Amino acid sequence: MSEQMIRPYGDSMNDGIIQLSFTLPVEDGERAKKAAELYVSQLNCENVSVVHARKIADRFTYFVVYARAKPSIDYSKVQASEVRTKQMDFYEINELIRAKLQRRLSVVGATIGSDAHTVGIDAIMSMKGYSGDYGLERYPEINTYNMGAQVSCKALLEKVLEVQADAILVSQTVTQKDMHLRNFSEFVQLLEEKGLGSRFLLLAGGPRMTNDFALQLGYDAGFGPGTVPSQVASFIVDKILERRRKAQSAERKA
Amino acid sequence: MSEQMIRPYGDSMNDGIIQLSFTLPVEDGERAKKAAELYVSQLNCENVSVVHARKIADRFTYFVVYARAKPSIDYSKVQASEVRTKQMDFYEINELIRAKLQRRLSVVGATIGSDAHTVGIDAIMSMKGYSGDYGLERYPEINTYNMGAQVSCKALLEKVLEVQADAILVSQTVTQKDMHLRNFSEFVQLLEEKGLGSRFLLLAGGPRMTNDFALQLGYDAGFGPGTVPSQVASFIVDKILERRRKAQSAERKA
Amino acid sequence: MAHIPLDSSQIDRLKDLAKEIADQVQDVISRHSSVSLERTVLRLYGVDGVNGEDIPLANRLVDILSEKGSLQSGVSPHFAAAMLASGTDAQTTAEVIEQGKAAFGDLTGFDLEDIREKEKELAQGALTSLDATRRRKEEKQQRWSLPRQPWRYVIVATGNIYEDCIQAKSAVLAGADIIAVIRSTAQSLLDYVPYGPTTEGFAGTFATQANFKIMREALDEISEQQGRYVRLVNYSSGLCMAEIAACASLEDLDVLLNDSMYGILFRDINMKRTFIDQYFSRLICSRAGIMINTGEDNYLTTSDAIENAYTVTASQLINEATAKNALLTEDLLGLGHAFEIDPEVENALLYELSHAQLARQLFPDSPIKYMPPTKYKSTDVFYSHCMDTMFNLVSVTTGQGIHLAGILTEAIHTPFMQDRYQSLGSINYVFNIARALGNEIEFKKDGFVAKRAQQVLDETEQFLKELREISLMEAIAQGRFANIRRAVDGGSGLDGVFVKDSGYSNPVMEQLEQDGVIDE
Amino acid sequence: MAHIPLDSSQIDRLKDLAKEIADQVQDVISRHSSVSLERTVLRLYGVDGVNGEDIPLANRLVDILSEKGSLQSGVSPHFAAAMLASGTDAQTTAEVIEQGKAAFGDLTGFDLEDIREKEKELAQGALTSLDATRRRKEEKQQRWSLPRQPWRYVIVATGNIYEDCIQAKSAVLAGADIIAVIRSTAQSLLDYVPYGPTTEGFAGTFATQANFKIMREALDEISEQQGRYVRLVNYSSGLCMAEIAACASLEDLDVLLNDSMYGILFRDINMKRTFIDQYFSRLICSRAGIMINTGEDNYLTTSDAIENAYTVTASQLINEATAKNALLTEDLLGLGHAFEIDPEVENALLYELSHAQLARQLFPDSPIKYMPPTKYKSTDVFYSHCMDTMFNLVSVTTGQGIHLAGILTEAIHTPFMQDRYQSLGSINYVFNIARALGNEIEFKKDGFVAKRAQQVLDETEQFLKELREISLMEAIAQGRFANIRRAVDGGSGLDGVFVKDSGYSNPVMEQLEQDGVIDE
Ligand code: B12
Ligand code: B12
Ligand SMILES: Cc1ncc(COP(=O)(O)O)c(C=O)c1O
Ligand SMILES: Cc1ncc(COP(=O)(O)O)c(C=O)c1O
Repeated sequence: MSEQMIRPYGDSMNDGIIQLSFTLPVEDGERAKKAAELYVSQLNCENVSVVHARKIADRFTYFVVYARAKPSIDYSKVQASEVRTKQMDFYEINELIRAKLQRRLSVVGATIGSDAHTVGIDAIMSMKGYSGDYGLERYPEINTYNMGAQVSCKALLEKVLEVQADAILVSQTVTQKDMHLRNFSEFVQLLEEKGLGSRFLLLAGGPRMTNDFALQLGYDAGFGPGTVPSQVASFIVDKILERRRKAQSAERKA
Repeated sequence: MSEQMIRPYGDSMNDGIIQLSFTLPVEDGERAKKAAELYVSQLNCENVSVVHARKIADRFTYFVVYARAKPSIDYSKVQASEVRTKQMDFYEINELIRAKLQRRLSVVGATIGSDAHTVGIDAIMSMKGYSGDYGLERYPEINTYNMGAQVSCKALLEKVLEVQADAILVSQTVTQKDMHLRNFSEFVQLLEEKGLGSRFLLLAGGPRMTNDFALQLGYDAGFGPGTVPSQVASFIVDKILERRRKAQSAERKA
Repeated sequence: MAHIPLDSSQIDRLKDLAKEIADQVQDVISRHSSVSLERTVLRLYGVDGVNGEDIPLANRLVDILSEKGSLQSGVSPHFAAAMLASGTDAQTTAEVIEQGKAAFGDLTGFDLEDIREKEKELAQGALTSLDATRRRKEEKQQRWSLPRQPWRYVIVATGNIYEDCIQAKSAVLAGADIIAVIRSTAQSLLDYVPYGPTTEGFAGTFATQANFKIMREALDEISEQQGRYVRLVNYSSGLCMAEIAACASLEDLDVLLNDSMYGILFRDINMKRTFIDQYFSRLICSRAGIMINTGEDNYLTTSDAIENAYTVTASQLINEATAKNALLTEDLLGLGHAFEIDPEVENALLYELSHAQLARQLFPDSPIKYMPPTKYKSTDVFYSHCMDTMFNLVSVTTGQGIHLAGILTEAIHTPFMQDRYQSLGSINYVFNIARALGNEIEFKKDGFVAKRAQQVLDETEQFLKELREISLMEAIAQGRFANIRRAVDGGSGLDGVFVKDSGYSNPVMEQLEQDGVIDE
Repeated sequence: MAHIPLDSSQIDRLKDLAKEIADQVQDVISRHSSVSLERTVLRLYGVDGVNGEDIPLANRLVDILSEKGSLQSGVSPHFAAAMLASGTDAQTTAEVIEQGKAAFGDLTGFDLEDIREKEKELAQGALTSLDATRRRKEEKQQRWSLPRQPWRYVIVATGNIYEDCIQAKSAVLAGADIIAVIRSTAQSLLDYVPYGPTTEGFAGTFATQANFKIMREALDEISEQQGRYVRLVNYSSGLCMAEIAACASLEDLDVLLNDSMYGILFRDINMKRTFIDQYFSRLICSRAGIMINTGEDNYLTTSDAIENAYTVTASQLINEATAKNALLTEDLLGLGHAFEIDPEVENALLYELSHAQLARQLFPDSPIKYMPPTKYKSTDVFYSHCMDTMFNLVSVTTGQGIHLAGILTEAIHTPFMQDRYQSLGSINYVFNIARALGNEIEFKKDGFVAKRAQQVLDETEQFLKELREISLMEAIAQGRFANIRRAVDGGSGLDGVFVKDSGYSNPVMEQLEQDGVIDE
């Protein structure tokens, strides 16, 4: 792919225009404005224009700034993994399970840690589903167990083993102080400890989730805002079948 | 002054939090988000979180981003010039002119070039003034000539010479494509050419003006948003008297 | 004020239904107590502090008692006995008990008269302190005067109480009238109240008595500086409703989030535990002059704001009825509702106006609490800022009591200092330019707004009738609120609930009930 | 729609007064012509292009004529004569004249009959092309249908017409219904129309016929794609009002900014010149089906929006009256007003509602143009965004015709692509959630809104009476509009005005006047 250098666009190509707002721990005044200008120039920007400055607390000033960002990056070199799987609908998915897998899939989901947000996981699992797309509970070929929120990693794993789950859905909404990272990783570690590292299909999701990020965390896929249940179901079926194929061909070799 | 390192403040000291919004010339999608993330990391930022991405034109995506800016700057080293003069009110100023100068001051003002904005210069010169502060026209001890907008540098200079002005007020509101720079400088050059470089007190003003910036342009002072007429009058009287003192002491020496 | 014609006899019917439903729950309440309720008694008797393992003494004492199987009669007589024995003050007595240096849990050998005497004395002390905080607040409100409604309410949530103070002062500078310190995510599930000042928390700051004190002092300072009384809010929902109410009262807090169902639905706390604790916590609030805020707004985050509008109204009525059973007066009822309709719905604003106006007219003497859009907030902060701006308009137009600041970064992170500043900028702008809009306009009779309000009222009446039949607890079990099902014996905290035995004694509660509503 | 009770007989009085004032001006107009008016005739006859020094041929020919002292009789007969002589088409004839290869300016030796014949023929051609553009537009509006009001109007102003196209398409994607290409700062003072596509401009893009074509093609493309007809706006104010109207008509533009006083007040263009050019430009607009937008909103940028509200109403009435004299029908009158009240004023929104509602009711059949807040916009883009959001609400509630998008960066720079996107985000949001609000509410009779509207009407009547006495021109000289004084013989462009002599001929104008209002 040929080089494709890009910069931000305000009203003409490569003008590099960006808008910023931030707060500095200084009293408002000409010096404060100057500090804001110098600071933004340290962010690889030029033509820094501090258009607004206002005291918002003793010794704190709030700024609105427009500037021209200097760097260019080569878009042709930018890579991002996306969940790769052919998107199927409710009927195709159930049909595929019946035809190829010849048994019902088992899926367990939960929001772990002290996170009490269930709307996200419910959107994927509950009957109702999300934005017109049925939730997993409605799939005749899938047994779903939605444990809700505030579920400990231990409790989740017990359930997983109890129902012999194929896939585990972990949701995290609270990201403050990187709480979600710690919780996501804690569950992966628990699986490792129990030597169950790769036994289950492991899916992560939440408002700040990307597939790249999930892979880093040791999950098989990550789903962010706007995900609909059929995308998740498609991925699960696809991967489960793929794994089976691999397993079988491995057997044959042996 | 002892070192004082500062970074932006979100909700705890030195967390470096800033908000950005900008547009990149790429189609929306995971790769676009990634590009935005990489781009902002090129702006000396970390923990870059691309919270919003949306197509706003074919091949253009708009982003909202929060990130932690890495640099710290030493506030104790930040300098900004402010117009230095003791602020006097309407009465003090007129009194001072009567007492010390013993003649009326003459001031000419205009918005030069194709810029048609007069509200700024009028705020300083017209009777009415600005935010409760009388305009220069109301000062009994000041003869004011407000030429309005769209005035050529040539026309302005002619007026200045005709009325033997002490001070010249130049206003510029349109800053697009740095139009104001060119206009401000053009007038300074015209004065140089005519060998009138330092004869008049030269004041610049406008929404993007700062004193630092005016000095760079070769003006004696710069006034930005919120300026009131009495600040301008104080500065003029102050400087005129100062110059006269200098001139006199010079004479004495000679 | 703009106005919708409502049938007052229907309103009376609704309030009567709610009262019946509340009274059904009251039976359960009166037969039971809980570990946290008992710990509350100890705190009001003057027991504070933690042991070597950071376990609050109140918890240790109650645990000792239940291990001994003596909790059914209540902690009060046992503690009174211990004090008679030790002959020292409450705190010292608690410490020696905790260290195992004093007997606890066995009344044999004590003269019941003496015990009752001592209990009375301790209870008196408790009530005196509750009266004292109420008076201190009244006095402050005199000195600094209260701002006009809608009161601008913002949250701080850094996790660090000292950072919170900076943020709170900044918000007040920008116009905030009420500061709420949001709690760390896990706290409501803790069966104890953490101790001391804290600087670490997740998406919130721990509610501790020390933190209450630190923030209240910061707000007194800024109230003085700004010349208006800034109220302090915290959250009592969870496993320690009454205990937190006690701590709050001791530190002059002004408002507590305190809902009859929130803990059940959104924290999966057992319903009996919740109802029991909630009752005592509200008795304390009423005596301490603490306003309660209820959490109806939360329903709309898990169920649709149009379809389920009637559940909000029903819940407000139930919260009002249960609160009145706990002696709270209307001026202390910050009943909740919210601006949560999908912005894609055409004329969503007309629904919002209708719902907000209805709430206003149903509870004319209560400072009803209006929550901003959250669920449909976008991560595009500019778009979200517009939603808040329209919310601000509806609030001032319908004359809401407490106005929660909508935050443009709602869909992203807990508010930064500048987010709050921007939010208050919009509020101040809208409140000023539209101050009298409510007085200027009429809603067309038989117009959409009026018809919609009537529809919600009718659905509410229908719903309350069902509740009366199946009981509130059963309705919750069936998932009739917020589309969330909670079993009667499910959730956390049930193990801390016990049936009072005949000898049970809790003179604080008795005294509060006996004195009834205080009006000076 | 919400409604304020107004006295229809007072409205009739106001319209009659405005008509009288307009007719006074009409006398001046009919006795004079101007260089740019004559150049317009040449353009409509088919003269285009520039010479070696980039001077438009139209300018060269008129200059030659005035040097010869023959302009008083109008360019038409002379050019007709030249064509008879050259025997070629208009363009070629103009070229040879410009190159000095053909006589021009002397009618001796020509048969006046033949000349009149030729003029008639040329005029016919001109009118045919005006009728053609009107029909092409009607046809497009059939094919793609017009969106419902308020029409979302945004400006593009990069200085580069190709960049403008990108921005325009982006805006349409976000919901824009009307695209205006703002002109470079200096253009309105140029006494000629620049030629060809341009990529350099200051705070705007030059208005050239080529640029018109390029943008109109871009918009046709996107109209097709979006299935709604997107209108194109440019500006005819300045020294070339009629010429730009001619160019615009040739390229199927939909709207022109065209005000009877803007050029005088805000560009210091001579008033006679302005009135004369404006009349012919409007005759062309009416025939070409070009809507005009007037500039009352500008007054409020230099004078106070409450104190001087009546000047806006008066100016709207005068613009309407002068436009009707130029055969424009009400559906083509985008009369201007604005949301420019200081946000610090308590209940500013009630004033805005009152003013907007008044304008709506005074011109029920005109697509009145509502301008956003500009003067009090803050450089805090978040705050400014709130102001626009409230503006959007007033607009949809009072049912405005053309809605100028307020931009959050108004106080900073001409809009970037994302600024426009954010602006339209707010507009789409508010228009959707408040679509029917106007139908839902009544303004209390004798309420503030109603009283305020009446006050503005009364002040307007008083003012119009004075104008009738002292004449419009004198009033402008006295600074009665926008607090700006302009002398009758001051400003630029007066030298281009001349008195028509007895033999003056301008068959295009005659024909347009003769045909009167076209209704199909
Ligand atoms: C609803 C809500 C609540 C409700 C939750 C009700 C419930 N039962 O879920 C209530 C009111 C109870 C609540 C409480 C709190 N909340 Co809350 N809440 C929200 C809110 C408004 C909406 C979240 C939501 O429902 N989104 C809709 C769903 C559908 O989107 P989603 O979660 O992204 O899910 C989609 C995808 O991510 C994906 N997905 C999600 N999970 C998974 C999992 C898998 C496996 C897959 C495949 C896909 C997937 O699919 C879904 C559909 O597309 C947000 C603000 C906002 N607008 O985002 C704040 C927010 C999330 N809450 C927040 C906070 C801090 C809290 C509290 C902790 C505050 C406090 N201290 O009291 C409390 C306590 C909760 C706790 N202990 O954790 C913060 C989090 C800040 C942060 N970044 O960490 C937010 C962002 C608000 C804010 N700005 O402060 N909250
Ligand atoms: C009012 C206004 C107009 C009016 C002007 C009326 C008039 N007679 O002045 C009208 C409607 C005519 C107008 C037209 C245009 N405008 Co204009 N206008 C504005 C507006 C809304 C307000 C400016 C204003 O009056 N500010 C109030 C005054 C008091 O503030 P101030 O100028 O900063 O002055 C203060 C200080 O700076 C200082 N000061 C100023 N000058 C001086 C001089 C001296 C010597 C001193 C000591 C102090 C001093 O004292 C003053 C009081 O404190 C701004 C947007 C905004 N809100 O800022 C756009 C704005 C300035 N306009 C703009 C543009 C582009 C135009 C046009 C060119 C658009 C077009 N292409 O048609 C036209 C044409 C004008 C031209 N040829 O130059 C842009 C400029 C963009 C840029 N950064 O370059 C702005 C920012 C709007 C926008 N976002 O697009 N405009
Ligand atoms: C009534 C009520 N209690 C408590 C909370 C806070 O949640 P937590 O109990 O987790 O602190 C809320 C949240 O909005 C609430 O509405
Ligand atoms: C009627 C009218 N004409 C023209 C313009 C644009 O100014 P210029 O003539 O400098 O292009 C405006 C600006 O808003 C206007 O209102």
